[in-house]
Amino acid sequence: MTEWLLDGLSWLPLAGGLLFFAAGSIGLLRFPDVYSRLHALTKADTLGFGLVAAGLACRAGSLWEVAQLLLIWLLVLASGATACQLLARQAREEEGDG
Amino acid sequence: MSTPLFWLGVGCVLWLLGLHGLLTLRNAVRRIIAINLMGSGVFLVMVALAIRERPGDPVLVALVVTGLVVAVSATALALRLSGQLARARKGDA
Amino acid sequence: MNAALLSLFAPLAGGLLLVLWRPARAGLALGVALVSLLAAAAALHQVADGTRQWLEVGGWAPPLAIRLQLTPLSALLLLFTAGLHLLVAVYAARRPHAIGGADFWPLACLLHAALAALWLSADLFNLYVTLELLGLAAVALVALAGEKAQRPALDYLLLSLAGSLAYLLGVAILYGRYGVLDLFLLGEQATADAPTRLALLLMTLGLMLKGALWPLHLWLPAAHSSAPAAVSALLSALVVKGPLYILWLLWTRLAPTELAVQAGPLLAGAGALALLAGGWAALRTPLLKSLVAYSTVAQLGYALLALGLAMHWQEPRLEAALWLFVVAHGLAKVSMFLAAGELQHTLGGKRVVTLKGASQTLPVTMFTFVTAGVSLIGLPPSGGFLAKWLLLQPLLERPQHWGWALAVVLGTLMSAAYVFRVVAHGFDRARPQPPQVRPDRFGQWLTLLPALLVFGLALIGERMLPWLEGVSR
Amino acid sequence: MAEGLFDLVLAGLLLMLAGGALYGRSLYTSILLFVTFGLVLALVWARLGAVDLALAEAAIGAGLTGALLFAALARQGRAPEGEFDLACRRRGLAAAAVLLPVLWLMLSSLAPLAERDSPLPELALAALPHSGVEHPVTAVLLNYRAWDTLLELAVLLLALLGARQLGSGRLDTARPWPQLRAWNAHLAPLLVLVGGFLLWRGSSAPGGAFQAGALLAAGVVSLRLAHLLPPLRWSFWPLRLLVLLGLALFLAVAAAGAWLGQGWLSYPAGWAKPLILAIEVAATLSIAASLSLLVVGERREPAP
Repeated sequence: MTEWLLDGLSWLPLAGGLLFFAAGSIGLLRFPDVYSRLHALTKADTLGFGLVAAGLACRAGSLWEVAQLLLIWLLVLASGATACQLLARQAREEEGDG
Repeated sequence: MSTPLFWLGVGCVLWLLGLHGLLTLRNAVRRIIAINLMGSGVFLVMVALAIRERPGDPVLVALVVTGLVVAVSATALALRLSGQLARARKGDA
Repeated sequence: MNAALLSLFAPLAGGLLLVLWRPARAGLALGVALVSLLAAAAALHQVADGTRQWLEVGGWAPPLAIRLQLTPLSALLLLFTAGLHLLVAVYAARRPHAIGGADFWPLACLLHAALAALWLSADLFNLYVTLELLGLAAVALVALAGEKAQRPALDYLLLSLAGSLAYLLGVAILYGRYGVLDLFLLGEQATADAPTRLALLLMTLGLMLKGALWPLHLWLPAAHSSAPAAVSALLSALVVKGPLYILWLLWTRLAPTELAVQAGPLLAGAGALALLAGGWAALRTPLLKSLVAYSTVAQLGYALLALGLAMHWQEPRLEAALWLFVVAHGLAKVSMFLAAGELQHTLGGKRVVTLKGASQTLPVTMFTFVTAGVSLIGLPPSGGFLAKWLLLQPLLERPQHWGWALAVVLGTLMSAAYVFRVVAHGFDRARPQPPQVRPDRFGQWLTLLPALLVFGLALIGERMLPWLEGVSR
Repeated sequence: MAEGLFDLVLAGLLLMLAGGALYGRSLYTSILLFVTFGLVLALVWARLGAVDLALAEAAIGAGLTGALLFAALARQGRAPEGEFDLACRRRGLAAAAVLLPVLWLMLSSLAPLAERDSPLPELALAALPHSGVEHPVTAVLLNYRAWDTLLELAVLLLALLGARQLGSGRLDTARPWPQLRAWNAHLAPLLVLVGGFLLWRGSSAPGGAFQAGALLAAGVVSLRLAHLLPPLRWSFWPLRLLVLLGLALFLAVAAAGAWLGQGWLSYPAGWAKPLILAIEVAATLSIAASLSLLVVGERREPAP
């Protein structure tokens, strides 16, 4: 019963995550400049990936797997933030040049 | 179409794509990328041959690991060479 | 077999030691080459009666693991490699201008080790790794020459990698078809079907690219002529012979006979064209070292011609001619490149015309150039003559083969022409080029040493033939 | 069905990225696409069950090669390339016209290979109990075909020696900002931990010296880029020793075997496991040192 419930529940965050990914991708393609694109992209990364991870955690077989998913999410979060800063800084530098 | 055959084909396409790039491109960094694509194509062919049986063929996987290290060594040397060349050219200009 | 292993171990371990330990590098490198030479001689003594020794690496039976083989030919090639390394090292120790940088010593040792591993290997993938080792060592050595050599070094590296990858794809296909990597086990099973044909085609093209065999030789002149003199000598005399050896193994040990018979004329034709194209380019180039480099392209043509015809007619005498060519060309080319480097350094010009009056200012070096040239042309009593005689004998036996003989004769005429082109400038004493630095007498004599050995080769050539032929199947 | 669809998407993505990496508009785009290509290729290896390769590709192919490519781009600057004019396009079409029949030829002669199999995997599995390790790929790498692995370490050394001839490899990196420093300082110990884990696991499961060495090198590179490490210099002899360690130990084991009568690269009975482990540890350190020197190694510049 709980399994069935968890399975059903997991669809909610999974769908939400995919939605964020889709929105992020559209933003990446359609937004005019680097900063707004980064804005769209990081939303997809953090929220979208976080929701997907949460959805998968509902379906995980053991607590160990949940912990792994959490660790992955944290790593992606930190590296995503750093990479976003890197890109934004580079964009600013180039603007400064031009 | 079986899975090994499919990836065998993809490997061949990748190898030829790399060769095409090597034949037509002039920029050193792009040619290095082309060589790497050729390498990946060969490795893909080897792994496709490795999964013909269950469990996969460990010999081929080990050969690919060896090949990968050889490829990255050569790529590193080539990139240093190309960087040095570009710097020399910039110095001239 | 242990002697052969020592001949391989000495340069490898020596190379590592030379990287770590900076002082007295030349002495250590000379010691390493000498030990390797003596060990190779002992190995040759062990198999001199034409036996073949196997070593199963790690003690595992063949299809699973790598086998090393020691035949009279591989022992002879070990000896040849160690000997040439020693000769070049002796010269380089005396003339530091010829090496480009202190890293020459470890790199030359590692190059020697790579070749030794190549001569001994009997496993297709292991041969790939040794080929890469050889290629990277060669590129690193070319890069020693500094900024002007970087473009040729990069081109050389990229083409060499492309060649290796074509070879590796061939290896993968052969493994996919037969399930083993050991060359001799493959030779027992090989049949002339589509995958085997494709694999052999890819491997041959890759090796021809790496071995600078016509028409895939375009990278060679730039790379060989821009390197420091001692490096050019090693590259021309040794490095291009590695892929040639693998090509020979492939077509005479692995390929099914009917395929070898079909492919023979193609390779022989490429060889004949290499003779003419290389000779023509050597006649035209204004630069001295590039002339010597093009002569390598031409001389490799003889080897390819011999290989192709040996495959086509299944004629072991031609295989002996092939290896005699390799040895004679190696010795002569070392002398020639060292002499060219010496001339270039002392007279301070890269062009052939700057040699005016060199017979006066640098008599010994000019004599070296002529002596080495005589062997390249193939005049008696040099080793080159012996090789050419072996090649011509089967060609002259039947009138329908005279076409090939004509190509050989034309090639000979061309090599005579480009050697005399240099000599003519050397003896033009009207307005001699003044030397930029004081000529070094002892260094000049050192360049002569390998050329004299080519003539020694003619004396012992008779005894060497059974070793070269004895390896056939 | 789902599997086939997944394969199709993966292969399509792979080939598209490969094409983009070759013919991208600017070199910067090309390099980005190539790094992405490496990541997708790692996914492909994982899909095909070659986890060893997936690990190696993710660390080496995508990580270090990416760093090398961007370093080369930084040296080269973003000069206009003059690539892809009409002549180039014509040349590309001509080459494609030649290569397409070759593709057909290759595919038609390779198709029968997909059905054959090889005697080697069975032999490798049968010999596994005597090899000293439990993971077949590691057994092949460090026991059955250890000679290849030894020579391959020499290849890595030669690449390093070659790169040393090219003058200064100094990169003018920007001053790292606080977050980069903080993140790299946390990431590096994690990478060391994961590297050590991969090395230890390598004897029984996917992982091993190369994957661990590449991860360690990635850690060193990121620390160096965040200016948390002093410059790595070749003239510092302990570093040279570290680079040579793996090869030297391997060679010593091989020679000792030949000397004591076991045979070249044969491990004495019962000693296989400790010897392999020792070689792997030394090789990991050497690979890490060599790769980091290749990416961020510097030569002492003559004082201006």
